[in-house]
Amino acid sequence: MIDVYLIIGSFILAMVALGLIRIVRGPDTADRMMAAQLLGTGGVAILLLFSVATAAPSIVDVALLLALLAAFAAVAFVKDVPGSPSDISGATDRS
Amino acid sequence: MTHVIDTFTIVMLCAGAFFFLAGTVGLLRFPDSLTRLHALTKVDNLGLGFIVVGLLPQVDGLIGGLKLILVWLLVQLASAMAAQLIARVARVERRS
Amino acid sequence: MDVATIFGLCGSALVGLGLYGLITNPQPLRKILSFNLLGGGVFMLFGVVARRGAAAGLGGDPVPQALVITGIVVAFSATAIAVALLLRLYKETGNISLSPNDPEKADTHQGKP
Amino acid sequence: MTGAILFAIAIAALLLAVAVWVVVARTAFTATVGFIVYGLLLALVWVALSAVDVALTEAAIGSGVTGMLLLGAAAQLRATEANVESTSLPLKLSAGILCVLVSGGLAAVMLDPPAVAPTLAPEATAKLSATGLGNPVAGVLFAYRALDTLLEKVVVVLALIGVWSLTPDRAWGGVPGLRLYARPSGTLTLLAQVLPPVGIMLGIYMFWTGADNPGGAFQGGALLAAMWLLVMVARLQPVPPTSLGRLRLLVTIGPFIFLTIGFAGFALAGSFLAYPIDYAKPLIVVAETGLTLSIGVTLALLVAGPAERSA
Repeated sequence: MIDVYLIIGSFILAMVALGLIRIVRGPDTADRMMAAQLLGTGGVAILLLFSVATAAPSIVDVALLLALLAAFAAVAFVKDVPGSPSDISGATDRS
Repeated sequence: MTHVIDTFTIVMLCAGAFFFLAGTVGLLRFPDSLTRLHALTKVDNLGLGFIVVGLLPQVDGLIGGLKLILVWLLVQLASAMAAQLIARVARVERRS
Repeated sequence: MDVATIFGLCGSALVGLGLYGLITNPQPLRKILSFNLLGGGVFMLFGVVARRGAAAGLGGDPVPQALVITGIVVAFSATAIAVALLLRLYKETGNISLSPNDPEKADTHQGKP
Repeated sequence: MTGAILFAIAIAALLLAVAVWVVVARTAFTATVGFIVYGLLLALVWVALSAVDVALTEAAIGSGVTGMLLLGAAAQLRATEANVESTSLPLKLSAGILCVLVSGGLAAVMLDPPAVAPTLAPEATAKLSATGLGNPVAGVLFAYRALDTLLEKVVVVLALIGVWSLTPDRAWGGVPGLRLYARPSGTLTLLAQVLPPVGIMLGIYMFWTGADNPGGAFQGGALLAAMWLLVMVARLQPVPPTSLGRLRLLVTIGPFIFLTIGFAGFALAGSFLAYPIDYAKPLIVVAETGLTLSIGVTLALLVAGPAERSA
């Protein structure tokens, strides 16, 4: 049963790795963000599988942390996207 | 009894893995950003959802199960918000 | 071939890659990124040593693990200082080159009152 | 355990591919995105190496504060990328040879481990019960190597002093130049309202469970830092001026409490940072409470950077 979890985990990792091609190829920033989002979700799934496979419930905490910070990373990302309406330049808008 | 539970887990995990496959294929093959976003959100709710459902009978204790569900809910929240932000970026990029 | 050895080899390769990026990338921000790649590789080697030292019912030796946690904190602090220095240099001179005989840098200096 | 080997090989290969991409990517912005991905994969590696405490730290820092710090820097330096001369081929070649040698040397050491792996695990667990802690890593951090941990927290504060010392004279004591959303959308505002309560709860849980399970002050603090940054970036709370007294108190209170407990050790237990035997755990928890707060505030301020305009 342990091998089943790890093999499914490896499969999800492979899928995520393929999705990462979108980060390299783009073409748009939105596509890169999606690949990063896929990686975040895939990472959470892999951690949950790992937690059950190794009977280590504390790994679920890592998954919780990752799920929470994935949204934070998306915010940081959009903030600095070139040319998006959120992109502020220099000290023009600091009121 | 454990055989039945294990079979259920394996079926659910395979279903989850299938949605990861579908999401990746969609992300790579769909023609534009918004359709790719559609594929991605299926991974977030169904892919991870099936995996959580599959793992639920394998964790012991109520707290462990609740934590798994909490992880899934958190990903739902985060992915719904992130999808909005991504769609906004995609719209801006399409215009420019 | 066990899990620890695989990550040992991966960590070794990461150290080399980070070092290469640190030497060859001309932009300071890219050098900071490469330095952090290198650091990640070194931490991973610590993790491998910890994993091999698994004993007393633990999955790994807690001493190297604690060292790595301290290391990650210090690496972040150093990165934050490096980034702040870089941004200040850019705001001061309009340039990020550290080379003393960079013609563009001389230009920006003359351009300023 | 063929599954574990398969998984290890898959993740190692992916990690190397991402690292190559960080080095060769065309723009600093995409390289930074690659670096965040690298951090996330590292967290998976730490789980595979049974170092869950380290995995938590890497996930909390890598996807949180480091990402925002580096993405912000890359965005501000975008204009400088066009006019950099590339490195000459001979330099690239010689650097490549050097790096292959370094990697090869390390790999040779890794492939030839000592017959009996050195370990301090038995020593670390032997006296753990005396501290009242269940997590051996927390035991190492707060009992056996408490001085290192104290110095590490001081380093974080010193780093903040270093960053603040880069403030231009006219802006001293002013507001840091954290890049904010010019016009926060409804989605962002909602996210910044819903996520922090969950994040703060998880941060406190991280610190509390750290005594017996993987977790601790640093992981909790890093999470608190991310939540505070989220609220500021979405303009729900103003970025505080660096001269604010309460802010400086929060930055220093953790190291101060830890140091006080350290000196009290002279009187109560005979040496610096020694804990009286019956009060070890309560004292460690008090120190960790202060440190969690201080780390959260300090990490967020490190990302916010030096003051840029007067208050």
